[in-house]
Amino acid sequence: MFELLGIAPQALFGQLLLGLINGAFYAILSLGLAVIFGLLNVINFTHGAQYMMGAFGAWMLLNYVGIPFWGALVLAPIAVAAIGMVIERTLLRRLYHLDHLYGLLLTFGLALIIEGLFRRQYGSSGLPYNNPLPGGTNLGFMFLPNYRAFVVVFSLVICLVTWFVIERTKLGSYLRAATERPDLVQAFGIDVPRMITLTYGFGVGLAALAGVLAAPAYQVSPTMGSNLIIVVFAVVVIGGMGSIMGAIVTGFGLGLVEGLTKVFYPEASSTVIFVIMAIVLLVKPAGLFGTVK
Amino acid sequence: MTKAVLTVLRSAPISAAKGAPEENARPRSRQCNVDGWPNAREAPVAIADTVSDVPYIVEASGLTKEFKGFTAVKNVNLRIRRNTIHALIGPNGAGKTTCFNLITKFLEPTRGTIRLNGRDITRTKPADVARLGMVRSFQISATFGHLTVLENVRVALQRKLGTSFHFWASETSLDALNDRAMELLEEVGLSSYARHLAVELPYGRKRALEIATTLALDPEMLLLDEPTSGMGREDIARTADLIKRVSAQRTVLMVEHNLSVVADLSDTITVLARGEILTEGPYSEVSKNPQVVEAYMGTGHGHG
Amino acid sequence: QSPSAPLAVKIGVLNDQSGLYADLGGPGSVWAAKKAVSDFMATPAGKNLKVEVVFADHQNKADVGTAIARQWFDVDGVDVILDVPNSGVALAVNQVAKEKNKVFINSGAAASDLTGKACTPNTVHWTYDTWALANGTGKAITKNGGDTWFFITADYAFGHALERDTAAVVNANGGKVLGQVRVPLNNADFSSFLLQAQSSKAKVIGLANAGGDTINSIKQAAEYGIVEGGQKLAGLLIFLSDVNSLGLKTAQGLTLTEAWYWDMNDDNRAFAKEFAAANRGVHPTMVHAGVYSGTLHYLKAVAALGADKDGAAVVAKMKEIPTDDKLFGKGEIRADGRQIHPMYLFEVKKPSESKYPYDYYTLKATIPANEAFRPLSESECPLVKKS
Amino acid sequence: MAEALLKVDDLHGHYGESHVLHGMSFEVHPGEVVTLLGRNGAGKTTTMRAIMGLLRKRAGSIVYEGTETVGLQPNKIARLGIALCPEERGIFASLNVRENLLLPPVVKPGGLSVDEIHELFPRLHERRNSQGTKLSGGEQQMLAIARILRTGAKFLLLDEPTEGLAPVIVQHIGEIIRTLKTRGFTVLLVEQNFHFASTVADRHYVVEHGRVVDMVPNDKIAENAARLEAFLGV
Amino acid sequence: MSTSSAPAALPGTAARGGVGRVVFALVAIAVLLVAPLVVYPVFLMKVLCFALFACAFNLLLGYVGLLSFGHAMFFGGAGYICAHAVKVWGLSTELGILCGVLFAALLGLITGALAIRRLGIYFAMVTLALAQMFFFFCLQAKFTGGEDGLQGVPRRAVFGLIDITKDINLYYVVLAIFLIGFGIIYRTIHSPFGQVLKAIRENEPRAISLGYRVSQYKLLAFVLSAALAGLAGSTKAIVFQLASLTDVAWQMSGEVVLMTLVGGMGTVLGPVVGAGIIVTMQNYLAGFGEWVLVIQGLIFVLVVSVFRRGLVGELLALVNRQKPAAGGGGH
Ligand SMILES: Nc1ncnc2c1ncn2[C@@H]1O[C@H](COP(=O)(O)OP(=O)(O)OP(=O)(O)O)[C@@H](O)[C@H]1O
Ligand SMILES: Nc1ncnc2c1ncn2[C@@H]1O[C@H](COP(=O)(O)OP(=O)(O)OP(=O)(O)O)[C@@H](O)[C@H]1O
Ligand SMILES: [Mg+2]
Ligand SMILES: [Mg+2]
Repeated sequence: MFELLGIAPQALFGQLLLGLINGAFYAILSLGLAVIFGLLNVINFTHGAQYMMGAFGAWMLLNYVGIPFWGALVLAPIAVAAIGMVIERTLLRRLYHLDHLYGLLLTFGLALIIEGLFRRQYGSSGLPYNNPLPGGTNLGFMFLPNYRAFVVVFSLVICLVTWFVIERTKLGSYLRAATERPDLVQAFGIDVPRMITLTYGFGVGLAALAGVLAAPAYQVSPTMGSNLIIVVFAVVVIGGMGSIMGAIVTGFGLGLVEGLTKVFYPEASSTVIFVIMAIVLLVKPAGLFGTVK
Repeated sequence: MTKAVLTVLRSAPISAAKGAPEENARPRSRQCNVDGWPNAREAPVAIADTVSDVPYIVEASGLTKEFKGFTAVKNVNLRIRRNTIHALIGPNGAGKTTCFNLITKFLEPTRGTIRLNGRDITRTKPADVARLGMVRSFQISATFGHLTVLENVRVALQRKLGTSFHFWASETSLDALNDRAMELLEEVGLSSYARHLAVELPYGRKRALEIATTLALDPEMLLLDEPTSGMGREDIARTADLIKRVSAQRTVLMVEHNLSVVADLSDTITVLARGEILTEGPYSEVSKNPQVVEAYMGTGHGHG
Repeated sequence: QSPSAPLAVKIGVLNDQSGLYADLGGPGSVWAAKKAVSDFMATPAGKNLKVEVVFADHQNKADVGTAIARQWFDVDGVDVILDVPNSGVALAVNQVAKEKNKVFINSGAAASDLTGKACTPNTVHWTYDTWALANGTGKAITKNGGDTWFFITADYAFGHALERDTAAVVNANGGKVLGQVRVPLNNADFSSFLLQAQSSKAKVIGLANAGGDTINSIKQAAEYGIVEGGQKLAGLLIFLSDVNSLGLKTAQGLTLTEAWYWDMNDDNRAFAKEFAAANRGVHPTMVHAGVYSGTLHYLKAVAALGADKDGAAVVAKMKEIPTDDKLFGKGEIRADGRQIHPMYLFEVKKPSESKYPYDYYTLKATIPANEAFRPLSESECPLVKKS
Repeated sequence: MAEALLKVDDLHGHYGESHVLHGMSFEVHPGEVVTLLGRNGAGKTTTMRAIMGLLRKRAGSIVYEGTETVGLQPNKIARLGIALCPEERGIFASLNVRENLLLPPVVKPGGLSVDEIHELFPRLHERRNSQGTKLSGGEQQMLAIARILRTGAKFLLLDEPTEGLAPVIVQHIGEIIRTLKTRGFTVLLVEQNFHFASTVADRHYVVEHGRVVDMVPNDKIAENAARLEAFLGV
Repeated sequence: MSTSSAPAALPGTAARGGVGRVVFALVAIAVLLVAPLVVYPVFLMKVLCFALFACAFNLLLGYVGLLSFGHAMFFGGAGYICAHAVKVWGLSTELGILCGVLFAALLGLITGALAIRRLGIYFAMVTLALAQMFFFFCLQAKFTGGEDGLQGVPRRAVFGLIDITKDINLYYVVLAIFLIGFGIIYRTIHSPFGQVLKAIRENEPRAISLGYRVSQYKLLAFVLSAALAGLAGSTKAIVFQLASLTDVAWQMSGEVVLMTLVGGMGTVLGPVVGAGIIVTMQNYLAGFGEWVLVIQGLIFVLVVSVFRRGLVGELLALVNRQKPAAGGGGH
């Protein structure tokens, strides 16, 4: 068998598949962030905390109510989205007319509060959550855990549905227009405030969904979100801010690139995203799928 | 009236302070103009010595601009005679603003060359074009919103002081420009607004401010994109008057939909339609051209 | 000493109160210090002292840590600083303590440099260090047939140190290191690295990382069936709190080294019971126990000396009297500041074997005190060379 | 006289601290074309924004078809059948021309169809796939007018609709307004171009310093020329 | 000390406000001079370092409208260089600081040249990306000591004269550095250059059409800001005798954004106040243990919800409302 850079092609397949799986998390997280940023112009720093809340939601549902993973997959995002909508109504709403820096500061503050409360209650080293789909398939070149296979398929479906709703329906143009001139869109007879609340809720729900998906695979801990947020943010920027397709494709794509880096230069695997971001922005100012305004 | 004109034209605050107004019109060449500035350290970008030998200040030939499969400007040859007012008219979307953007280098032409004073500026940067003495205004009003009206004008005056990179110098050094700035504001009827922030001005006044800012550069060539749009009658009259006065020493290229202003002011008119030149000539000729009437003027326009 | 005016002692617990290391130290360490104080006050020697405990959060930032340490020493009259997890902060506080001639008793940090290159006459390192962990886990596993290793290492100094120390032990005991992969800190997904470890066919996968990274790698190893596939996981720096957050289902079978475990004798259990009652049912880690013992021993030394202002003198006294308390038993503090006690090799129980909360470990071996830590002969500590 | 479609009474408006409308009062009857004339900064645009609900700080009374709208959100007001073509056009950069055109939802039956609109403004059809703000200034103006004709709103607020348009298009818009009128639309128009206004309007209100100072029916312009001259500098 | 620089930096236009400002500046400096007698000097020095850092950052955000999300690279990078120069090369304190500043300026020139052509959030992201790469470099490079950092930087006498091993002496040195840095920033803001920067922030195409080569102005501002951030970082390395990864991590870039916003961006004193608040919070909330995060978060939420313009910004707005629009066109 020939070898590529010292790695057997079989192993390389395995690594690529892993990258794709990892990309699934990025995609779904960055999708939520892109929906919120692209459409509401809010840099949602709470996104990481909401992702964490999703994971904890699953844990709580299991441990306090006895609802298993599959139920949590529906209930936890709805609950977190509801909290998100309350936040939007009471706090974020008052900042739309300001520079998006203020939204950033507010959501950052909220993230600290949420994270702090969870740490206070559950400690910082995390909680166990069992794998709902144990076992796996041996693909020959690697062992593919069932749960990971589920994650990839499930997130692809979610991403495509979201993309369709936003890009291929009227809702998408309302949202994009409302980003630019909410007052004017409202003057056309659209209930912009409600639309924005629901959109924020939706974006937050996606974050929580990613959180639930993460619970069986990663550590369920209060810090799980804050470590990820900046990377996810980079994904959104590389994809082109506000571009739904961009977020999805870049999410999966960067998962792949990161996966390869983990093989060839593992030390740089968390930096590679930023290298790509710098290059992309210098060459294509509005990101891969973005349009310059 | 003439007195006022001269105040506008005199660019040296120092002579104003001395109270010794020069009674004759300011010499035309830019070199002399710069001399009027005691602090003029910023070297003007070199201009060919043959400046005034060229009858045309701007010569654009074969100008073409394509946007993703759409040609906004097609093979336009535009020559603008020195010290005239040249109007560019045409239906909406004809490519007038695009021509402006090309000439001032805010857009890169797909094909064609542009010469300013005989000098090829096809590859020059927009800021440098402005330094060569060709300054534009924008169609959608462009002011510095959170600067005061006075500061707006001063920013334009300031460049010639040559201290714009001096981060160690005091702002008060700019106060020397206040008198000159006030004169300019006076001219466009904005002196009572001097201390207001530009955002607070009503639309029409913003346009006036923009003209004052443009004039502050004392440009050799002025490009005005719809200078009177959004203005009330008095303002239109005042602005038209102003343009006429300043044009005595300068070349003006303007886009304007207000035909009475065009008729009143322009020496030459170029009519663009669908990116191409339809015809060119004085108002009397152009306005009789049936193609122009059909594509642009419409029947029986009153002069607004 | 005049019995009429008790000597005022101020103890400062400086650690991570809200971050990554809050569970293994954090508020629990403060409780442990206070407990040691009240236990000491109950003894006759306690009558001569008036002890106060303060605490602060260094947020895992060296500058915040040193700022607090300086202010405590300069302004607030703190005499001794305890705990300080996070090697970076610990090394910085180590310097300040020396500069101000106060006492620093570390329980939470892993850096063996504290008693090596960076040792000072003012510092005591109590509970564990990278050398001890590497030695405990590395030796036991290699001797039991786990003779080929692959490391998943956190790409940070402590990870490198753990890997280096363990590899040395493995090689010394006839084992072989087949490879390693350096992973950036706070990486959530280890599947790629686990796959590399898997394909290396090493018998043992050494996890030279900590906290969330360790938890994630173990969790995902279970997902990918690594242990079922016949490879063994060795956690080189794992605390009871980590095992708790992993859950036994995932953590079972893991081999690890600790300096102290709550369920080993009645004294420990009594301590744990009280600790749990005060800390939402959480059980103490070895770091908590180390803070308790360190505080107690410090107070003994101060009481014996009758003074607490000269830190070096107090530490000299601490080294002079043998350590003895109900949690760590009898021991000593070496010239380099290393507190010496046995280390223990544990295996994590299966869920079915666990009978009550925090019933997590089975004792596999005890490493006697004289073998548990880096021998003085190998020490780079200048204090040792002089003596 | 018929019941007023829109009745504005003692309307006050503020931008932050500054008081801009000082008791505007006027009315518009069904099927009328009424203009607001006045100098720059008189408060014409502000009045339009107040009617549409875009000016938050407003007090007084604006009654449309018997409904008091002060206190209603803009979307509710729009649903009553009022539509605004704003002064700065408000074309959306993130939408292409077609999307811009189709953006406002239909609020009432009886609006123009897309085909009719393309007939009125062929240019918009040609440029339908380009980004909204890449249109020329005049094209944007057309788009801004066109998109509210689709919605079926019966009461149109046009803020300087002829600004920046070629004379031939201005004429065209005049025709459109007259057509709309015959179709039963009512128009409140803000214009600087007095000549144009006089070709379409039934009545003119003169606005000065945030209040109505005069009203001139279109057929009485000649008699009132001197007064208008004083107010507007015509 | 350098009290003389403050009055000179005041603009002559607003004569009445000018007197107020001189008085204010004098009072402020007097307070700073006696402060270490009341407050712990190391704490004060930390505040001053971060205040200078925030001011440098605000020069870019508040006056050019560029949000850099990578300023930690200048702050922390200069800290490393300064620490290394003093500890390993054995340079004197002032030369070490100079090395740090020069390095930051150079790094600013390189990264600035790359980033400056991007606007808004894209600019922020390019700077973030470059800073992350720099972080990676610091993590991998041998001389930085990994997460243990460069420890034990000696405090050598400044100019061979001032013994800075005593905190109180060092405090006055740091105060002088801060005042110089602050003076440079204040002067820059109120200079002809600053005026152009404001114009660019307001309307870039218009500034270009007036003949300003915009990128050059932005780049100079960027380099100035980077150099001053480097000054702050180098000074901090001397004060704490260490340089560590925390100072180059993205969280540090985030922290300086917070300081600026809490204090009030685009105000001269805002960043100083913001830095004071946040550093105080870090130091004094340290005793609140687990509640630190929650309290910090609440403060940010409160600032955004109630003091939108930042504390100083709100204060100024309040004062302005008290005496509306003083003085018309007279000059
Ligand atoms: N950046 C661009 N991308 C795509 N198309 C463009 C761009 N800029 C202009 N156009 C198109 O080019 C054509 C000419 O536009 P331009 O702005 O030059 O017209 P104009 O003559 O100034 O019209 P108006 O009188 O309405 O201002 C228009 O159809 C416009 O849609
Ligand atoms: N956003 C704003 N903030 C503060 N003041 C404003 C604002 N917009 C308008 N104004 C002020 O309100 C007054 C009325 O403005 P408005 O735009 O209604 O005038 P207008 O009659 O439409 O003028 P124009 O003919 O120039 O469009 C003006 O004095 C203006 O300065
Ligand atoms: Mg145009
Ligand atoms: Mg208006």
